[in-house]
Amino acid sequence: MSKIGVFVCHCGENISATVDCAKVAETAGNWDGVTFSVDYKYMCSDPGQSLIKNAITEKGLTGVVVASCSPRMHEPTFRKACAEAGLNPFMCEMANLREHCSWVHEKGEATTEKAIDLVRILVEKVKYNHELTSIKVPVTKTALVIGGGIAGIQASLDIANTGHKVILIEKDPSIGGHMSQLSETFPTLDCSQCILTPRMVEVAQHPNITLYTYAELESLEGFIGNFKAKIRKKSKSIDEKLCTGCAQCTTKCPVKKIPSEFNEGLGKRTAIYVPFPQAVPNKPVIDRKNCTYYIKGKCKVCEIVCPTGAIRFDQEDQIVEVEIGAIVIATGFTVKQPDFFPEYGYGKHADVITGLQFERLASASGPTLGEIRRPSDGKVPEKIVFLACAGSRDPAKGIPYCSKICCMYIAKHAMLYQHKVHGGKSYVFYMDIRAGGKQYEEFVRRAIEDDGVNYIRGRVSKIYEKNGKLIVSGVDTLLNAMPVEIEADMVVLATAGVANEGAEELAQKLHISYDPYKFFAEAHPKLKPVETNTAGIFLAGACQAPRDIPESVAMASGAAVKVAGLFSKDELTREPIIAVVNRQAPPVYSSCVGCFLCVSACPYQAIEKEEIKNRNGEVIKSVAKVNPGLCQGCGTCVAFCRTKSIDIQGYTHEQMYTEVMALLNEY
Amino acid sequence: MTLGFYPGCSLKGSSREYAESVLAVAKAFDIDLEEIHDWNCCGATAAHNMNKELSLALPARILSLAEKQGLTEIVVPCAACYSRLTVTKHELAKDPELKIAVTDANNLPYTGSVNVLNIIQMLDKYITPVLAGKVVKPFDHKVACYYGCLLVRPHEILNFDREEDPQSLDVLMLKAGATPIDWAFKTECCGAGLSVSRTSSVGRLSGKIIGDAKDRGAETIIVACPMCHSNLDMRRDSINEYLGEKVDIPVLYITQAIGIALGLDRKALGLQRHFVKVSV
Amino acid sequence: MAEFEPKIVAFVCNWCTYAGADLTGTSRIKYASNVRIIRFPCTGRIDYMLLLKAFDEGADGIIVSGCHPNDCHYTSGNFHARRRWIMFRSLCNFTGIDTNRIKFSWVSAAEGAKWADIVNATVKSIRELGPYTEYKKVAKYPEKEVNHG
Amino acid sequence: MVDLIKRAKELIESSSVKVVIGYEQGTGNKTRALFVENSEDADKLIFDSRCIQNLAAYITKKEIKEKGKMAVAATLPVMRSIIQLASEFQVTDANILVLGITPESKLIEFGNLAEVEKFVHQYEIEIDVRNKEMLDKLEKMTQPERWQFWIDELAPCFKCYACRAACPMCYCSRCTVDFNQPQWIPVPSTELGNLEWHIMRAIHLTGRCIDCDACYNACPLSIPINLLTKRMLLDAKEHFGGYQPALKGEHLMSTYKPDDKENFIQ
Repeated sequence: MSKIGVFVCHCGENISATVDCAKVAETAGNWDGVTFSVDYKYMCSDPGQSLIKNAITEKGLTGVVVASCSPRMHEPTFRKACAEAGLNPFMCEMANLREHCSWVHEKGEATTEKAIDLVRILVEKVKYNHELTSIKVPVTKTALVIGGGIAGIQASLDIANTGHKVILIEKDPSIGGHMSQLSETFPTLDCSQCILTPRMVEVAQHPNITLYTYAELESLEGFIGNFKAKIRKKSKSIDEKLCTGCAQCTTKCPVKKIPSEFNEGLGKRTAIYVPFPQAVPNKPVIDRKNCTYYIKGKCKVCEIVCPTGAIRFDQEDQIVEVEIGAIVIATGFTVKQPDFFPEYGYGKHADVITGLQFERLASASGPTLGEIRRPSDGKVPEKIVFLACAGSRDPAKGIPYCSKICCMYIAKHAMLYQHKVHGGKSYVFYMDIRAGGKQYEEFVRRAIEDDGVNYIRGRVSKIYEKNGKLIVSGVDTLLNAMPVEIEADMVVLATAGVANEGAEELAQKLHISYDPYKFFAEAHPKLKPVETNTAGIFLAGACQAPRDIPESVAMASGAAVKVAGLFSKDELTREPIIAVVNRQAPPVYSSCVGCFLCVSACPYQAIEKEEIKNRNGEVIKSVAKVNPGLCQGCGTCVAFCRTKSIDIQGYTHEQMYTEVMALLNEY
Repeated sequence: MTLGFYPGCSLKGSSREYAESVLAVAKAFDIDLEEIHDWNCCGATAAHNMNKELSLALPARILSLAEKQGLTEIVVPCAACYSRLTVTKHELAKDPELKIAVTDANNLPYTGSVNVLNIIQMLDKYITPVLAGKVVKPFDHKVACYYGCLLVRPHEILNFDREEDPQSLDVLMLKAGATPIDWAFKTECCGAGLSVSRTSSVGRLSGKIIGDAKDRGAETIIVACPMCHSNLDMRRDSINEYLGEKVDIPVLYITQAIGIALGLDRKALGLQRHFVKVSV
Repeated sequence: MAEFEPKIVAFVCNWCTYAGADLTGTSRIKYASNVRIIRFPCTGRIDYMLLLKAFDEGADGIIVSGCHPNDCHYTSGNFHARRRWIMFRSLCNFTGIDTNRIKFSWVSAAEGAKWADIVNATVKSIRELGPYTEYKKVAKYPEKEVNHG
Repeated sequence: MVDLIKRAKELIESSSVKVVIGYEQGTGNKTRALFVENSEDADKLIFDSRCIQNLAAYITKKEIKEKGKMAVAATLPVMRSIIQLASEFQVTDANILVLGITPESKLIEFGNLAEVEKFVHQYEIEIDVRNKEMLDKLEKMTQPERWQFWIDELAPCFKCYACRAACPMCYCSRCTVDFNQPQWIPVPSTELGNLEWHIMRAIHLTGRCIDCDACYNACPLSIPINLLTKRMLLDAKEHFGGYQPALKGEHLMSTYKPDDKENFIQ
């Protein structure tokens, strides 16, 4: 026989203003199985909790129902109180009288009636509660960081410096990401590579960091503290141990005209290549799609010239399996290319370039060695136009959001242009100037006031070529919407920052959610900006939304702290809300018939096959088994099982059935 | 074979030569164009600014009549008519209530089964495949294909060609032996809405179009819209005034250009009706 | 005669709709008091048999609500639930169960106002439909008379 | 079916299988299942248009499975059932040999289940005209009319569970109706209990039923309960593009597509 205590909270007047709390307590006191009921002003206060604890010890309660606020608010509080008084914490349930009743209904009998109903549901449920024990799981104190841009680099270093192991994987041959492509950085105009490359070297040399470049995540299974990842190390076609990075091969490779990814297509590279001189690791890879040997079966010049014999044409992709406890995703973003814009010529004008391409032109390590020369004929543009919001904030293009970084980098570009091309004229077409950030607005004003960049508020409808000039035809909305035409030598589009290709696929591998634009979703937009909805997986940088460098770094450090916090414990406790397949005495063993349809219904691959064997080791029966480590407790399998062989702790068949019955039947 | 034919007002008036050339080219390929009986105004320019239901009821009536006449596919050479008819089909397909209202207003059943072709689609579908064998006099000129605003927009409804830098006319003219030029004003506004009220604006807007075509060496401008044609041809004086020079590049309907390539009688194509003399 | 007060049971998931209803509370948005919420971990856990049981025991209307597609706390519980709802609802319809009495919705943790709207709209429509006497008639064993009132 | 008898004898005599499941003449004009365990019994095997019982219902039975490898004289619906059962891990190549009987009454022996699957996939599951008309008729009724139709139709059901016994997909060792903690479905055959039992059965068969009509044929009162599964079959087609039993298929109801379409969730 149950001995249940009902504790009705007034919550000051939050509940008692519309619900007759005394009546609720009195009514509950008359129900079967309720041995104690009381109402009190603040149940969550110390005296309130003592009231519960005393009742548990004095009345020998077997179950507790606290009728107060939302369990999402105080369930841990009251469960803890019960545990302190020696009652299994999972024998405590909460009826939500505040958020679901007193705050949303007027004072009156109906409201009190509802409160009574809500309490009764839980009183009946708690009769079927079982004592449960929290699940303890060990933590593997190694982190996986996906993406070696500035966010991934920062996160890796921060985690590694707390003394934990980090595995950093990067899909390209070198770490560095977009930041390594940038010329100078706003708002200080310090050289991007000068501040980044020391960090890259630090990553490579850090004893706690294992770096896999040219590598991608193949698959992930497991859960917080206990993930298993498969990493595909794409074949570099060289033996990294033998390669000294002498660059004989990259100098001699006869295939020299491949558009360089690092230079955004403005420069060329060879088939065996190091993406840029400061690359980490500074060892080449063979691009098999463009290598003559892989296409035609002969060449092997690199093999001939290599002094250490490091070339491995038959090297295969390697799958590395690692065990990790937490993941930081820092896969970054990409930008739309000019061919996305019909109004700007579908990419057919060579001198209409993206902001990222301009970075390469302005960079001292770029294809023009930092001189601003236009791609078509190498001339220094005398007139240059920058278009902000190319695609961004344009619902018709499917990109209604602001790409955030463009206002600032356009100001920087225009400034760099003015510094490098004396007497040159620069124009910026913009919708708004969004320069919220430390020293940002001042930076934009400097571009306008000191460097004489012409800012035109309006959009550009069309760019076309005429007599060797690019005619930029737009409107000036501050001049009464007058049409403006500028004959430019070069146009730079601040094309929208968008999610990487394959972001969706990666999200599915990781079981994390993403927004409609395929940026990864944070767990809470304000309070959990670096967490995902999957415990143990964190976000850093522009994979979550367009981010500038300071923000990416801040996020990365935030994610690193979350990882370090997780690694500070030797084991994690989880609520035992998990599914269980029943086991019975022989000869039945389990009512499960082993159809295993639940396996595909489970979002976590938590259901396995278990073979029940007799003494001779012969399989008598194959039944489903839930891996408690993987199960997250959604209960999808429970509702699906035809034989009702799976049940979920905390929300069992009996509990849920009883709740429905209790609610509707008259007592 | 027989196709339905909706000429609309322009083809009966200011652009009779368009109608003549469409019929002449169709005839050359044994296509019978059957005019929709008792057709009415498509409501272009005015109706959709005044009353949405009316602006849809007018084209819906035309489509209902075509259905009644047993036509499954109709050719609509005028770009404005084409736009109105297609938009109507789209609007009525997505809004069943509106469809009922419009059907009631017209007191004619409407199912939306009639396929509406603009002139380029019609040529593409029925003539391009057999064109090469019939060209007797390749249209060996540099041509600027001008699409105007209505033929390819709004893209999400018409789903025809690309809305910026369209290609379909260029491809057709290439097959007729011409050399289409790459130019910048293919879809620029000719000022059609101001054709009567503000001719000076037309001079400026159409002037830019003619100017660019001339600068890039076009010998002929090819159009597929009566409004475009009348602005670029009839308003040439205002255009020349804007340009400050006398430009005498003729403006031909696509069907006239193809007719010439086929060696059809110039008079049957209505070439004599233009303001700017057709010297090609 | 007093207005008919329908009994409505809401089957909601813990992470979105339950939290959304909490938000309705913290925002102090008022709604009809006819609804009683039963909390499930996920819409994927909601057994269709429980919906039938609710009608058996005298519910006049049912609300089933969870996270919007792609927002499931468990990634895909709501997708599974949606597929089941599609088939279950169709079967109910085929067997003559009044599907106007089962309201399915997505209410996120941020949609406090939507929750109030859903409840109010459901109460209103069930009030118009009246008590579910058809079901009640067969639900109770013959000796028990259904009393409504 | 001389071929069948001959082959059954060979299989039994060579001990390739322990039992051959087929049909024999029953009482009256009916046929019944025959379990051939010695070659003399094989002479009783018959096959004609009256042989409509779904023999796949036997292959999951403990008593049959214990005998060892079995061969089944399988018509198209039986073959479909076998494939579905195989996809649910209830039967494997190791314990079954399929002696297929084509819709043209030709005997084909299949080497393995993959071949059976290939054969089965040549034919789509189609609902016959008479039942389709019935479904249409029900569709046109109002909701209260449909309710009354089913209450009336199901009223005489006395829960003999012949439908369950005849159904190859109802192989669960514990059916939901036998579950009593809680008692999901009332035991007495009341209107409510009957309705719930048949709704539950239809849901459990959704995405699995191959439309063999065994349940209807087995019903002593000829209650058209097969209409429920037929409706589910059509709905599965309408909403999710339908299904075919497949050895490595995605099960209709334990999978989903993120873009599954509905029009009722607000």
